[in-house]
Formats: sequence, C-alpha cells, structure tokens
Amino acid sequence: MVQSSLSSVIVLYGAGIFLPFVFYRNPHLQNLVAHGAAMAASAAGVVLGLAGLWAPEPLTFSVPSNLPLLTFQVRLDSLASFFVLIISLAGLAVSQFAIGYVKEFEGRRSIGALGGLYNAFLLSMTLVVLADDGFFFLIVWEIMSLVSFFLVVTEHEKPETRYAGFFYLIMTHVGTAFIIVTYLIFYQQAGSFSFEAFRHPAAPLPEGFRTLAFAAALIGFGTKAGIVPLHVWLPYAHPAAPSHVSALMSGVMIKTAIYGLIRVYFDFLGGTFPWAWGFIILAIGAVSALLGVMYALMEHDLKSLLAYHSVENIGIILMGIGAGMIFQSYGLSNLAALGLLAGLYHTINHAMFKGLLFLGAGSTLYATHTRNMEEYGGLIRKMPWTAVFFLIGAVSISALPPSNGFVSEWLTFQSLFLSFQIPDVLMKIMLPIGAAMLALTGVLALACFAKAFGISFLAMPRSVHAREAREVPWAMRIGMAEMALFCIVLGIAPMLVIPMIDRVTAPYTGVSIAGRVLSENGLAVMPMGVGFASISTPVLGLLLAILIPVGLLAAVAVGKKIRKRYYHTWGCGINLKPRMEYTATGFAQPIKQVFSMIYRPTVKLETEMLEESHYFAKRMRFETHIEPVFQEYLYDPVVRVLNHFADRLRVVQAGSLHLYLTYIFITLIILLLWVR
Amino acid sequence: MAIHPDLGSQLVNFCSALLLLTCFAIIAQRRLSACVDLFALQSVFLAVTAALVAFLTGAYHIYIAAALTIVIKVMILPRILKAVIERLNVTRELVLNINIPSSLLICGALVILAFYITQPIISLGFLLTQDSLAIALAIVLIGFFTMIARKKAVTQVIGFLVIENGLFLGATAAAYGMPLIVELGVFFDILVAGLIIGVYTHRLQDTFDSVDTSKLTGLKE
Amino acid sequence: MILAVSPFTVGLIRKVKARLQCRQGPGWLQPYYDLAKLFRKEVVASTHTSWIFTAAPYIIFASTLAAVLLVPIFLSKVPLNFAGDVITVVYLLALGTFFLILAGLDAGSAFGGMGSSREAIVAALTEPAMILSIFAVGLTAGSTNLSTIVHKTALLQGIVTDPPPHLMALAALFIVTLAETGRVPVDNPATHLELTMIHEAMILEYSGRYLALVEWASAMKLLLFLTLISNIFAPWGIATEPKPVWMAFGVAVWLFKICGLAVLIGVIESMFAKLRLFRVTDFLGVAFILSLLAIIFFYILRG
Amino acid sequence: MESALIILIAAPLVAGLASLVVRTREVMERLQVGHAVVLWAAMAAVVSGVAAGDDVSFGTFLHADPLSAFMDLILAFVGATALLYALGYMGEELVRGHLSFQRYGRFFCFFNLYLFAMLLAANLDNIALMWIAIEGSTLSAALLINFERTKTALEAGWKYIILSFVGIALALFGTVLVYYASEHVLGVRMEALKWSELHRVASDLNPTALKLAFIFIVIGYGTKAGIAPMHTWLPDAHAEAPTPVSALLSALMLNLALYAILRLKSIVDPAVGTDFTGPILLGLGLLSITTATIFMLIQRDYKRLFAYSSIEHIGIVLVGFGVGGPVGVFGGLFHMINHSLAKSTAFYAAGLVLLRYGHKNMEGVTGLLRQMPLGGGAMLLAALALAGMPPFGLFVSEFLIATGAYDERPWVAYAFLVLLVVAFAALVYQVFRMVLGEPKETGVPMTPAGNRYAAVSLMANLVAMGYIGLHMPGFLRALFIPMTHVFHAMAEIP
Repeated sequence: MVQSSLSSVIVLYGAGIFLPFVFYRNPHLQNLVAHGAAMAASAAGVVLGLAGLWAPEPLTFSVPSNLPLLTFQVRLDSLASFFVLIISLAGLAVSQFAIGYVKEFEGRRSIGALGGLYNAFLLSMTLVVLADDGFFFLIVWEIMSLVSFFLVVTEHEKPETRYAGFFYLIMTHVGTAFIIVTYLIFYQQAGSFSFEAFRHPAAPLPEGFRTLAFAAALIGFGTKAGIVPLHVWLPYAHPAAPSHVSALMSGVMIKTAIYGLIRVYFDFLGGTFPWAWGFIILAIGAVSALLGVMYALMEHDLKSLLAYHSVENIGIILMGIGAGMIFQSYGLSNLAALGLLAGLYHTINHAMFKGLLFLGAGSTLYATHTRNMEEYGGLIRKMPWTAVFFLIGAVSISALPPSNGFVSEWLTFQSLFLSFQIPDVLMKIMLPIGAAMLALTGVLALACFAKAFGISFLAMPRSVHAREAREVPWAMRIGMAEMALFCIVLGIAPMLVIPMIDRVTAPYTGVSIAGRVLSENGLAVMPMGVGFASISTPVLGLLLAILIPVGLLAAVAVGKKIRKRYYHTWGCGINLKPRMEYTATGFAQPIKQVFSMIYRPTVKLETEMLEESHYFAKRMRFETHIEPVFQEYLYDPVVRVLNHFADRLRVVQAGSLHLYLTYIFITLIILLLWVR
Repeated sequence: MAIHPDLGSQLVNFCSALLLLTCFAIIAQRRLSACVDLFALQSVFLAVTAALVAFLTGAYHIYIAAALTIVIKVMILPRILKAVIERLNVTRELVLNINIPSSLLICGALVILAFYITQPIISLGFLLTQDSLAIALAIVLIGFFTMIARKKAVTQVIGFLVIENGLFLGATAAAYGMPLIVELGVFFDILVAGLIIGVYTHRLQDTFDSVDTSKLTGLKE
Repeated sequence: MILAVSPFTVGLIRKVKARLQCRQGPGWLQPYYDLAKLFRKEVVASTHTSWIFTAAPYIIFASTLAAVLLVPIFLSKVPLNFAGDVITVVYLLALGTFFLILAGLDAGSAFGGMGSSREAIVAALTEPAMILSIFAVGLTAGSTNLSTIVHKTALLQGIVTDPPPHLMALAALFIVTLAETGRVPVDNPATHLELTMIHEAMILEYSGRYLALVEWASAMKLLLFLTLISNIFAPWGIATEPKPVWMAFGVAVWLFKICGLAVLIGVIESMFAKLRLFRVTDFLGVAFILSLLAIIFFYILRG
Repeated sequence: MESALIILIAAPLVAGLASLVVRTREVMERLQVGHAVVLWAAMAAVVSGVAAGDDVSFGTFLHADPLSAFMDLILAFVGATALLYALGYMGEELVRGHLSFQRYGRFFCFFNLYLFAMLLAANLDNIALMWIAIEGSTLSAALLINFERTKTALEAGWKYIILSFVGIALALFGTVLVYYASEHVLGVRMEALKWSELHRVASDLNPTALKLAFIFIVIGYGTKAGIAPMHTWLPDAHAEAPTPVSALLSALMLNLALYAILRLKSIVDPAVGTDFTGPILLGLGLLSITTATIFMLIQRDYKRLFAYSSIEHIGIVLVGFGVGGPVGVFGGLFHMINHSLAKSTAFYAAGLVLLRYGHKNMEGVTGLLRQMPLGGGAMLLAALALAGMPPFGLFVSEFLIATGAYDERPWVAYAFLVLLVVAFAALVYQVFRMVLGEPKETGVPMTPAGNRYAAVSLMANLVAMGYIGLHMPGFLRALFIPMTHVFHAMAEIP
C-alpha cells in the first residue's frame, strides 16, 4: 500500500517531468500531460500521506549510492506523512488550476519546461519532507530551491523578475549554508548523516553545540520560511512567479522550513531545551506576524500583499510552536502538544487558504492582466465564481468563525492563554502579550482582506482592464473550488483533523491529547475540558445558517413583501465616477498614520497652480512610499561594503609582470623561512 | 690519481663561489651586452665545476653535461641574445625598478638566507660538495631577483638563465648530476625555451616597439 | 431577550442625553417605532452594489445574534455554552464588522470607503485591549469560557477576591465597549457629518429593512457589551441554577444593571466631545495598558 | 594493456604531426574525430585495466597507477571533447577567414602536442621526466596562447611564459632536492626518481630536504596550477587564448600541475607528517578561493570570469587535500574530475558566445537563452554546476570537503562555507545577467557544421556530468578507493 503509492508518486512526477518534452510539437498536449501527471501524482501523494499517518510504525526505504556518506533513504513517519499530505492536497488543486492557467503561456513560453519544472518542484518538496538522510535532504532541498528559482524567473525578460529571482536564490543559498552547519554539528557526534544517527548520537551533544545547532537551524530554515528580518526576498519572489507556482511557494514550500524546524528541535534535539529557545521562537513569530500584516496593508499589488501575509501566517504558526516549546521545556507535555497542534493546524490551514487566495489572485491577473489593485474593482459582477472563492479564502485567513483559520488561531490563543500554568512569572506575562499581538495581527489581517476584497471585487471598475474582465475557464474554477472545499472541511470538521495531527505530535511530546481536546461527540474542541473553554465550529456554522433566515423572517413578518428600487449611489449631487471611489491607498491611510513610526512613510506632493490664480490647482501629483527598513539598513550595506572592498583590490591584479614576480618571490621566501 | 678530498671540495666550492660572484656582477651591470657576456662567463665556470665534480667522483656522464653547457649556454644562447640586442639596439638599461646599490644589498641578504635555509640539510651532502647546494640556492634566488629588478625583456631572460645555471649547479653539486636522460631532457627544454623567448622578444619589439616589459600592463582588472 | 431589549437601551441613552441637554427628547420606545417603520419602507439600493450589499445586513444580524446566544444574560449557564467562548464572541462580532466594511465599500461612494477604513483602524486598535482584558478576567476564573467565568465569579464574587486586576480590566473593557459600539468619544452615532462619522458612514447607503437590521444589530452589540461588563464584573444576583424564581430575579437585576450602565454612557456622551480619529489611538492605548497592568497585578498578587 | 597505454600517449603525437601535412579541412576533421575516438577507446581500456587492479606499465618509465589512470580519464575525455569542439571553433574561424589553412593545421599540431605532453606527464613513473614533460606542455601552451597574435594575446603569452618558466625552474630545484634526499636511501640511480620507489621508501627520506623540496614544488607547479598568489598569469592567458585552448588550460593543465603537487605530497607526508603539507595547502587554498571570489564580483569579461572560477575551484581542491582524511581526499579528487567537466563546458559555451558577438564584454551579452539556446543553456547549467548546485557532483564534493574540514578544523569549514556562498553569489549573478533577459545584440550566427561539433562536445560533457553527479559508477569507485590509500587516508570510506 504505502510502498506502491510512494513509488507511484515518484514515477508519476517523473513522468510529469519528462513526458512533456516528448510532445514538444503540441503545447496544449504538453500542458495536459504535465499537469495531469501532477494531479495523479498528488492524488497518490494524498493516499501516501494518509497511509503513512495511520501506519503503525515508520516505514523506511533506501537506495545506496557509491558516494561516501550519502544514501538515498526516505522515511515515512507521521510528521513526514502529514507534510506529504499538505503538499499533495495543495498540489492536487493547484495542478487542476494550472491546466487552465498555463494556457496563457502557450506560445509565449516553453510549456514543456514550465510543466516539467512544476512537476520537479512538487517532487522535490515531497522528497524534502521524506528524506531520512542529511546529505540527501540537502540535495533535494537545493534542487527544490533551484527549481523554484527557475519557476520564479519564468518571465525573465522583466528586470524586476530577474532581480526577484536572483535575490531569492542568494538568500536561500545562504540559508542552506546555515542548514549545512546545523547538520555538520550533528554529524560530528553521530559520525554519519543519517537522521537515525542524528536522533541517537554516539555521545550526547555538548550544550554549546546544541545552542549553535538551534541558532543555525533557526536562521537556515527561517530564511526559507521568511521570518522577519530574513523575509525580504519573499515579497519579491512569490509575486514574480506564475500564480499557480506562487500558490505552491507561499502555501507549501515555506512549510518545508516549518517541517525542518520541528524535525530539528523536537526530533534531533529530542525536545529538551531551555525555555529561552521557545521564547525566541515565539517572539520572532509575534514580530513576523505583526510586521508581515502591517507591510501587507501597504501593498497595492495583490500578489505582494498575499506574499506579505505568508510572512504573517508563518509568524502565527511559529507562535504556536514556540508556545509548545516553552511548555515542553517546563515539562507540561499536554500543553506542549496543544501548542504544536495549534501550529500544525495553522500550517495546513494556511497551505489551503493561501493557496486558494493565490489562485484567486491568479484568476484576476488572468482576467485583467494587471496585479495592481487600484485598477480592479467591480470584478464580482464580471467573475462571480472567483469572487466567491476569494471571499471564502479571505474569511478563512481573517480567522472569522466558523472558518478553518478561526479554529487554529483560537487554539493558538488558548495555548498562549494557558501560560498561567507555567511556574515562571515572566513567561506568564509574556505569553498574554503575545496573545495581544496575535489579536492585533488578526484584526489587521481582517482589515487588509476587507480592503483586498472590497477594492478588487466591489464597487465600480477602476480601469479598462477591470471593465473588460471575463470569468476564468472551468479548469481554474474547479481548482479554486477544490481549495475552497478543503478550507471549509478543515473549518467545520476539526474532529477529523485533530486526531491526525495528534498522531504527529504524540511521538515528540509523549502524550496523545486527541481524546482530551475533542469532546465525546466530537462536536466541540476544548483544550482543557468544556468547563475551561471550547468552541464548536460545526454548531457555529449551523447557528449562522439558521439565524440568517431569522433576520429575513423578522423582516418579512414586520414589513410584508419587499419593495426595492435601484438608483445611483449618492455622490454629493455629482454622479459618481470611479475616480471618486475610495482607493486602496486611501483605505490604508489611517493605519499608515497610526503606525508611521514603523512605516516611515515619505510623502511627495507636487501642485501646479493655474497662471491666473494661485488658489486653483491645475494638476496635483501625490506620491507616497514606505521605507523598506530591513533592506536599507541590513542588506544593502553588506553588498555595498563587499563591492567597495572588491573594487579597492583591483590593484592586486595591476598587470605589471614585475609585481607578479614579486608575489611569487615573497611567497617563496616566506614559506622557506616558515619551514626553517 | 687521487686528489685529497678536502682539496677537491675546496676547488668545487671555489668554482661555485665564482659563479656567485658573476651573479653579483650581472646585478651590478647596466650594459646588456656585458650582462650577456657575464652570463656566458658564469656558464663557463659552471661547466668547469661540473667537470671538476665529474673528475673527482668519476661520474663520467657529468662530462657530457658540462660539454652541453659549453655548447648551449656559452655558445648558442649568448649568440641569440646578442642578436636580439643588436636588432633592438638597446645597449644599456637606464631605468631600474630597484637601483643597483640596494639590489646588491638585497642579493647579499639572499645569499645569507640561502645558507641559513640549506644549513640543516648540508650535513647529508657529500663531502666535496658541502656548500654548493647553498650557493646554488643563492644563485637561483638572485636570478629570480634579477628578473624582478630589471625591466628589459633581455635582462629578464638573462635572469631566467641564471636561475637555470643555479639549478644545474644544484643538480651537479648536490646529487652528482641527475641521470643522463634527465640532463638531456632538461637541456633540450632550455634550448627550446630560449628559442621561444627569442621569438617572443622579437614579436614584443614588433608590436610594442619596446622590450620594456614594465610597459606591458594592458591586461588587468 | 436581548433582541427585545436592545432598542430600548439605545432609546434610554438618547433620552438621557436629551435630558442632560435639557430637551424633552423622543420617547423611550422611539427606536422600536423607527425599526417598525424602516421595515415597512421601500429599499433604495445602489446600482453599483452587488449581492454582498444585500447579504451583509442578514449576516451582520445573524452573527451578532449568534454572539448574543453565547453570552449568559440572567442565567449563568447558557445552553450553547460549549459552542464557543468569549474569544468566539469577539470573532463573531468581527465577522459582522468584516461584512459591514465590505458593505461600506460596495456602494463605491467615498463616504462608505472612509467609514470602512476608519472602522478598520478602530477595530484594530481595540482588539488587543479587549483580548487582554478578557484574559485578565479569565485568569481569575481560570477559563475563557463565559459561563464558567460568570458562574465562578457569581459564586465566589470574583471582583471581591482580588479587586485591582478586575477594576483595571473593567475600565479597559468599558473603553473597549465605547470604541466597539461606536459611541462618543470614539464615534458619534448621532452625527452625519462626513468628517466625523465612522459607523454611520458605512451604512449611509442602506435604507429600509436593511438599515433596520443593521441598526438593530448594532443596538444588540451595544447591549451585548453592557451585559458582558455587568455579568463579568458584577454578576451578583444572576441565576446560577435554572429555577424560575431565580431566573425572574436574575432578569430584574440584569435590567437594572444595564439601565445603570446605559445612563452612565449617556452621561459620558454628553460630557465629552468626540476625539480626533488619530487621538483615538491614545485613548485605546490607555485601555491596552490598563488591561496589561491587570494581568501583571494578577500575577503579582497571586505571587 | 601496455598497448593501450602506448596508444593513449602516442595517438596525440601522431595526430599532431599528421595534422601538419593535411591539406583539406575534410581530412583534418576525419583525422581529429578518429583521433578523439582512439583517445576515448584507449583511455577506457587503460582505466578499466587499472580499475580491475592489474599493473598497466610499459618499460621502466611508463606506469599507470590509479592516480595516473584517474588523470588519464580526465585528460583523455575532456581532451577528446575539446578536440571536437576545436574542429567546430577553428573551422568557424577558417570559414570566416580569420586564419589561413596553414595556421589552422598548425593549431591542431600544437594542440595535439600539448595533449601529448600532458598525457605523457601523467603516466611517467619518474619525477624528473615528469618535470620535462610538464615543461614541454608549458612550451606548447605558450605557442597556443599567443596563437591569435593580437597585442593582448602577445602580452598574455609573455606573462605566461615568464611566470611559468620561473615556476617550472623552481619546481626543478624541488625535484633536485627530492633526488638529493632519495639518493641517500636508494643510491645514485634512476630508481631514486621513480614515483613507485619513492612512495615505497617515503618514510625513510630526510624530512628537512623533503620539506624544502615540497615548498619549491608547491610554488613551482603551483604557478602552473594557478594557485594564488602565483595565479596572476591565469586570467590573462585564459581570456586571450583561443577558447578550446582556454578549456584545455583550465580543465586539464591546472589539474595536471595539481597532480604533480599531490604526488609529492603523498611522498612528503609519511616522512614529515601531514601537519606540514596540510596547513600549506589549506592556506593557499583558502587564499585562492578568496582572491578568485573577489575578482569574480567585479568581473566584466566572461572568459576572465570563468578563469577566476577555475582559481576558486583549484583552491577548493587544495582545501580538500589540506584537511586530508578519507572524506577530504575523496572530495578533492571527486572535485577535480567534476570541475574539469563543468569548466570545459563553461568555456565551450563561452566560445560560442565569443564567436557570435566577437567581444568578451559581459555588458553587451544578455538573453543568451533566447538567442542561442544551446550555448546559453549549456552556460547556465555549467555555471550552476560550478556554483555547486545539485544534481551536479560539485555540490557533493564541496559538501564532502566541508565535512572533512569540520572533522579536522571546524573554523576551516566555516570559512570555507562563507567563501563558497560569496563565490556562488558572484558567479551566479554574473552568468544570469548574460543568460536571462532579452538579447541586446544580434551578432553573427554560426554555421551548422560548427554548431554540430559544438553540440556534440557540449552534450558529451553534460551527460558525463549528470552521470557521475549524484551516484558514482563502479569503475570510478574502484579507482577512488586505492587513490585515497595513495594519500595515506587508510581509514575506510564511509
């Protein structure tokens, strides 16, 4: 069962990589073959994930390589299976979407390359979570980065795309270097790169090295996950990629980093660490969440906005995991499990709704050929389906009940609130503050998506693009529908998800909390029993479903049948033009004002007066930018210094033969003296 | 007939000392043709040293090496160089990278260095070539230094050839000469090298109408 | 219950204000008349709007009502208790806000957008304070589950056991209430002046039954918060067992309490002027700090 | 076996002399293609023989032990692809009338003599004769670098000659010192210069003499290997030489010089202990990587760019051998072969670009993927390989070297990783600027014939790279295990 599905996953993706080049004559066929294969493989992947989750003990398969220290070994334990499940679910819907979306590239791009790379991307991600050997892991990890880079630069004739891709590649490579350091530290004690040896090293790792491994892993995986301040590449790279790829990158790829962190901290380091680690993770999570959403609010490029929200959600996930780590270090296994549960639950949720939102953004892009929200508007009437799906995604990411986002954020809140069981007063006070930041994040996210949806889909078209928009083809709609379905199921059926995640956390925390967290009838989720706190999304959903008609009934009861008249919106007498509408910029203005210390906005206002009078403006030009703090103060200086340094050293290669001879001569003398 | 080994080693050392002296003379000399002559002279000394060693140790293949030295380094190569000098009509080198007095001082330092470095391994040397190794190293270093200190292509070539002489002395003195086939190979290579360098200097003159190699700074970062 | 009473509170507050301005003011029941009237009036909808505009009022109404059902009013044990805790209540209201904002944007008029964006920032600033204050209270009861909180405090008179955190949390939550329900000094429900209005701006386009639903929902929201305050911080007299007599008594006490609070709000509204939007920050910052202090105090007192 | 070895070495000599008398292009092409095939076949025979463990030698001088066989593998394989490529490249020049047929023939003569000298050097079982062969390769290279007779080519050639002659002279002095040390043990005879003999008695040799010898050898051959700070001739020569020659210089000659150094290392270590050669190689290696990286950052000329990248990779190999240990040595050797393949590929691609645009300035080169998918794609892949990206073997070898370094001296591993990241950034940035985007200039497209040869050679290299990238073929492993033993890394390869 497992073996067959594993092999079919690999074979099908492989087919997806190579077959398209066979049909190079017919791009359309290539498209179908590539993404069809991807869908089949993802379906097999779903089976694999579920099978692995419910398998009694981890399964291992390995292929030898003649190279030292390298064996191609995969291990299907519950953690890996869970992430395989995430990847495959997302892959399923996205591939479906891609069949329609990639049509746009036919003729302009080599569909074979695009489809092949797409399959390679999915395969590499699957192998990353399956790998059971550090060396093998790094290889597939690098391949994953490389392939995603190529997908990012699909439209490489645009300079900004090239910049984005390059920036991404460098950052992720730096991250990889840190991961290598992490593994080398483990290797030193283990004497091999197999994860089994990492788990049970010959000699226990010295404390200093444990801390080093912690930090290195945090930086290494954090770069990929996009935690502040290592997130800078993310808002460039994710929007630059074709939308279905962005969906995978934002929804799934950055989750492999979460996987890596859990793998290292809970598996290799055995889940025993000082509370400070958990606190660092929590703090980073909180900061990432807050800054992520704040920068998102300032974006008018729909895809960049979503990209920043990935930073935010990674932050929320890390908050859950961080809380779990803190509890773990205080030996509160149940709560640790709860924290991890919250984190992982949000992981799968984010994969789904962020995927959905990116697909939605892709559809609008497909229909309007622009990513600038200021040029959207009124799309809900042109493309009703897309609007509905996007709305579902927006509600979910804003964590409004009864959506899936609500469940996981609620769980995070609870695990933070339960800090009162920690003996340490500092933590007791810090975690609620984290909760407050989470609350702020939540509402800002709500505001942001109210803006995103409102400005893009509601009111009047703001540009000719929007006016001429058409609903997207069925293939894409179905893809979005699948994603939306996953979101809803995850939302109203926590009783299905929680036992699954429980199987993941149980080995690391040593306790299984599924029974405790779910009420007998499975309707309610409750961290500590109903007396403490509980939610039941199914019931809430039902409640809303019932109460909406109630309002209707009330209306009918009191005021007979409805009489309705349509008329233009009142625009102070003048009849309304799109230009008079509230813009995204305007919408975000108050928030920019309030948090100006973070945004450091620069405003430029040029006014041309009429010749006759200096009171009437002919035309005004208003520009506002927010300062990219991290790039300006963290990254650019490094590059500048490096280049300056290199430039100064040109003199070394000055072209003079005598100089060159002198180098050799001096080296010779020095070495000779050294020997003596 | 047997000569007292001490006397033999004295002779060898004396000859090699002469080699060293010619090096200093080359350093001190500005006129190119004179430099070439000095090089030829040095080669003669070299041949003599080789012959001595051959005679004293009965390693007769060294005679051949000595003969080759005379042929190539005393006759052929100086001719080529002279020809080049004639053709380029650069008789003397006015501008130096390092002026002559300090050059001489540096060379003195180099000699001391050479002795200092080789001192520990001298002990395993055969009696009569006691110090030749050190001298050989010194000559190599000085030749090298010449190439740095001088600007004209020709003098650089001379410096290179001086290095070769040092090597040969080293080989002969330290190890009673390499096996014959090696010697032959080495000589062949030196010959070809000399030719190629000659060709190159011609081309340099044609293209840059100067053999002042310090002007060759077109290729740089 | 809340359904029925909510308009009354609004009326009461208006009355109080009127009285303080030495006016006769409309009658107690005026809001009921308004609602009834609005329900009968015909609806004028903008041609620019979409189904969001139509659906929003129902959703807002429903979500508010759902939130109400989770809150213990006169009986400390609510049947739907397990369905959600206080955080859920907050998020249900947020759901309402979300759609209200969308509705505001839907018509495409500048006012709607302005109101929406302001509502967003106010909500954003309110939320942390609210969560923290709830935590502060929840800590004493060791739960975020409303019924439990109320029940426990009702039994062991939480506020008496350790006053400082409770009082601070109370103050915080009160400020939050003012902000959330759009009262002076954050917003002025009576104004229709572009520059000042927030909530009113968003519902500017609504008329007829939609307007009625939205107004009603906001009235419920107000009452909901008042109930929260009264029952969390002063749950005396609330029925801890579902016995008719107790419940009747509970109802009476509850009515009394909320009347008191309503009067208080009325007084405040007529005493203070509305703050500039960007001053609201400071105002809500105070609330945040208060609730934070509440938590710290709680731990320090508990040791 | 013997015959194979002889053929392997003699073939280039014959082909070289033959190409002087050839009169038509067709014949020349047939000749060289045949020659390439012969090379491949002979190399395959030799390598498989050595891998099978039997003693492949001829007379007293020619002996192919695993290390030689390894060099044969690199030299013959890349040499052959370079030949094919040269047919395309020089043929193109011929068609465009940039050079007369006579010089066309002369080019192949020099080219083959160059190959001959290197193959000879790799298989000579005698330290002094090896020196002579290497000197021979230096001379033929001197003729090739200046082949295009431009001003800059002349300057590059002159610098090359002077520097490498000095270097080679120092190497000879080192050789003399080795002889000086060994004759006390082995007596004054030819055996005292045989690698195998020296290896046998290594531990009895006089340490101080060997130390001095090693210094001279490292500096001497290091000059040819392009180790910083003796590397200065390298970028000029690589940039100015005809591109097939640049490929040969970078992929073969550097490795050959390195081979000489490593040979001596294997003899010095038992006598004086690894902690003498180790630090020297480490220091020079790190210095080379640093220097190369800095100049890659500010590079404007794509051939120089790849030249510096060669310096970087030689440095990486040095680090591998510097840290020693089975892992480090294995990594170093694996890096040598992978680097030759990748670097020659890169230069082939660069050559195509040069033929198209006629200049080496990166500013003018963009959108290669669009304009010339073959060259652009090959350059992209080669650059990724050189930058150390899987699935290419350079990732594996670099990782192994880092691991080995971490075992011995962690700080080396850290420095190494940092340098690699910067080098990666530099190379990738420069190459992607050229490969991606929209083409700026149109340039002169190649003739189909030239393209065919280029395609064949590129494909051969890329396939080989992919083949040994992530999984090592049996025969290669059979070579590697004994080689690691040559370097006294006796511990079992994990």
